[in-house]
Amino acid sequence: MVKPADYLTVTALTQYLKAKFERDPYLDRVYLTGEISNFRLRPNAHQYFSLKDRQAKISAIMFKSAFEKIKFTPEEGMKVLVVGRISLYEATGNYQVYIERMEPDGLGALYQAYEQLKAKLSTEGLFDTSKQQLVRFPKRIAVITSPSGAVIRDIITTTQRRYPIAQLILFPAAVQGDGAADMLVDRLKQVNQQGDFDTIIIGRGGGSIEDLWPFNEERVARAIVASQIPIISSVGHETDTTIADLVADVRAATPTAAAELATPVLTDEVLKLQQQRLRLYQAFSRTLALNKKQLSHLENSYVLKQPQRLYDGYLQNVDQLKRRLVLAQQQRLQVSRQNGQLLQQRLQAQSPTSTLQQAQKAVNETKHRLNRAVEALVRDRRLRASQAMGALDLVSPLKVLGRGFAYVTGDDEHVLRQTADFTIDQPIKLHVHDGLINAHVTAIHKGDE
Amino acid sequence: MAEKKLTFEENLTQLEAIVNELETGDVPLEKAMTAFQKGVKLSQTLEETLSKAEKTMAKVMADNGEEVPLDAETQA
Amino acid sequence: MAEKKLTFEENLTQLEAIVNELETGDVPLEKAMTAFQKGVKLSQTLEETLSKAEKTMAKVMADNGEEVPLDAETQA
Amino acid sequence: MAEKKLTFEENLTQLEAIVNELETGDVPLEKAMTAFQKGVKLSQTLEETLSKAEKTMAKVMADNGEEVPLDAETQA
Amino acid sequence: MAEKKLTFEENLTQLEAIVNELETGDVPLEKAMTAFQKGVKLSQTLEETLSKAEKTMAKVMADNGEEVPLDAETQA
Amino acid sequence: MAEKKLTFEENLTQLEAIVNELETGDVPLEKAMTAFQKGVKLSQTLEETLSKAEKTMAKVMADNGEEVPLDAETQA
Amino acid sequence: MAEKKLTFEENLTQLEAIVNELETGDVPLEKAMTAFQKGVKLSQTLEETLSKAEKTMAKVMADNGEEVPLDAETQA
Repeated sequence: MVKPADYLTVTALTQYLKAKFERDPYLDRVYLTGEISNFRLRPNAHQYFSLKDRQAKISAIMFKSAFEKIKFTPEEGMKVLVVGRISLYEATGNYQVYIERMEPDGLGALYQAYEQLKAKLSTEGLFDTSKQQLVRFPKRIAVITSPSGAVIRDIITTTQRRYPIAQLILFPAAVQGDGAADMLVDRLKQVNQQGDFDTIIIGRGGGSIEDLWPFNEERVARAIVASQIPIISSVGHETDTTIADLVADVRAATPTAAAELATPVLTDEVLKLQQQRLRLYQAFSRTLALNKKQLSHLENSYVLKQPQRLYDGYLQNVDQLKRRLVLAQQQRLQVSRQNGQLLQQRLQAQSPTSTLQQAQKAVNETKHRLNRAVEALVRDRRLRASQAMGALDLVSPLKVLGRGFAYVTGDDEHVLRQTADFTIDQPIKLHVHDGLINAHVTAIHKGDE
Repeated sequence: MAEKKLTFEENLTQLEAIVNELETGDVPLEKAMTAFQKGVKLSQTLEETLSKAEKTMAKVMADNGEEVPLDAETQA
Repeated sequence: MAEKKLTFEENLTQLEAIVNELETGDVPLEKAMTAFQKGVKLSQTLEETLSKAEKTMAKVMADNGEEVPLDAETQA
Repeated sequence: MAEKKLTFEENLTQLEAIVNELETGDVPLEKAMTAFQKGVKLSQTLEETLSKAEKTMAKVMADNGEEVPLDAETQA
Repeated sequence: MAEKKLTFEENLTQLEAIVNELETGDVPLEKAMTAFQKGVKLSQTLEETLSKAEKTMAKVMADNGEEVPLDAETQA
Repeated sequence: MAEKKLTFEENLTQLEAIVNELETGDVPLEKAMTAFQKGVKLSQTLEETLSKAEKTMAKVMADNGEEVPLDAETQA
Repeated sequence: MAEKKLTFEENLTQLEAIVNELETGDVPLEKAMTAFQKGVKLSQTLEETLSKAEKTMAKVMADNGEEVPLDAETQA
């Protein structure tokens, strides 16, 4: 008996089965062909659908990253070639194909060729060659396309609406089928040889990849690159990208867009020119106004309007200095005069006049005293002398003579007192009170005798 | 003058340059004056060029190398 | 004189320098007088230049015809 | 004389110096007299310079034409 | 004489010295006389110097014209 | 003589000394006479000196002229 | 003689001495005579001296001018 523990879980079995798928080298890369079934486009998401043929059906998943790379829109019933791997989704137990690449079945060879050429040209750097600038105001535009159909009509209509002064020249060309590529190349060369065109529009309407194929030819691509005239390409619908579109200077989604790219709108341009003139006026007016304002700001400065303010202060200074000068000098003179007058007064007070008067008085007094002193002195002396002389007179021995006496002297005035003093014949003198008498001794008589 | 030899686009470019320069406001007065005069002249000339140009009919390059009018139907 | 060769802006800058210098008040009298005279002359020159420019503009506008000058003057 | 080459400010400074010196009262009389006379001369020179400046200015303004002088006189 | 070369202040100082000496009263007559004479002479010299200075000032003011002298005298 | 070199005061002092001596009365007559004569001579000298001084003063005042002396006398 | 060298006062004193001697009465005539004679002589001398002095005084005073001599004579 099998024990319950020996039973496999669903998960274990599923994991086992998944491992089998994963490890199988054939299922890792499968090239599968079939019709698309149950497709409903889920924008910007992973896509889930089925692939089937008459007998079988397989679930398919295409992740967002892979789906974004495909160049066509899948449709119900469309036969496709896919590359992918087979694996198992554990949650549902379904096995499915994980599609990496998908392309419509039957076009595969062209597609391959397209991819190969694109890779080659890309390696050459043709897509990176600098694009020529479109002429903004083309005079002549060459349109290389089919003379019939909507393309040329759209271009003509759009150009006439926008820029009717441009000359459109249609260079009719087959745009599909054998020989179309050669014709396109010839036309491109022709336009370039003619040389008097500003812009080339090359293109055709939408169609299958086979229809568009001439525009994927290398010759055409090289002719476009070689063109000296800027080229706008508009091939097929917006989703179709041809080599021509890649190498053209500008790609337009539609012929109308191509014409719009090729031409400006004439009325707009005229308006723009007028606007520019207006802007010129305005800009220059502003410049003038600004300069005027700056100038008038400067001119309004008081130093230009009231320049006297530049020296007003000076006027006052000078005036004040003048006043101070005069005042200082006057005070100076006044002080000097006062000093001088004061000294003069003091000098006058010291005038020697009074000194002189005093001196005069002193001299007079002294002189007076001198006189008086001398007089007194002389008087005194006279008094004394008079007294002495008076006294002498009183005691004068001559007074005895007055009474009749005389005394005798010899020649020598010596008084002769006694007889013995006399000699005979001796001359003698008799002194009387009033004179002198000369005599001779005639006899001598001694008294006792 | 040299101006006459310039293309419409070159003239237009000059005009645009002049307008831009003047609009910066940094242009010295005399230079601005000259630029202004030149700019006005250019804009007049260019406008005349555009408005005097004749309308054209689309043509087709015939096999013989001649440009012939397209049939009216195509142009309509 | 050399002045005629100076641009409007150079003259304006000179005038500005003179006005600024005078406004500081530190300029010696004689120098201030000379500066003042030069300043007045400069402002005359500048006004002439401006009025010439305005006339030129008016003339250009008149030649051109339209409403533009009115606009411009309103903004001036 | 050398005085004519001196600037207004130099003369003013000299006059100030003289006045200040005189105001100290320490200047000997004869020297004070000389200084005073020089001071008077200086003040005359200064006044002449100022009145010349005034005339120059008036002339400059008159030459300048209309509005400025009127303005100036009204404000003066 | 040498006196003429002396300044007003020197003369004033001399006069003061003389007056001071005289005021002490100790001066001998002859010396006092001499001193007094010299003093009188000095005061004449001073007077002359002052009156010359005053005349000069009056003249300067008269030449100068205006109210200043009057002012000054009122203030003096 | 040596006398001439003596000052007024010295002479006066001498004179006074003579007078004083004479006034004592003790002076011998002859000496007194001599002294007297000398005294007289001295007093003459003194008077001469004085009269010379007075003349000088008169002259000084006359020379000094009008106003100063008047001023001075009024104030003296 | 020695007398001449004597002063007036010495002479006077001698005279007085003679007078005194004589007044005693004890002097022999002869001596008295001599003394007296001497006295007379002395008094002559004195008189001379005095009168010379008086003349001198009178003359001096007369020369000098004034009232003094009259006074003196009145008093003499």
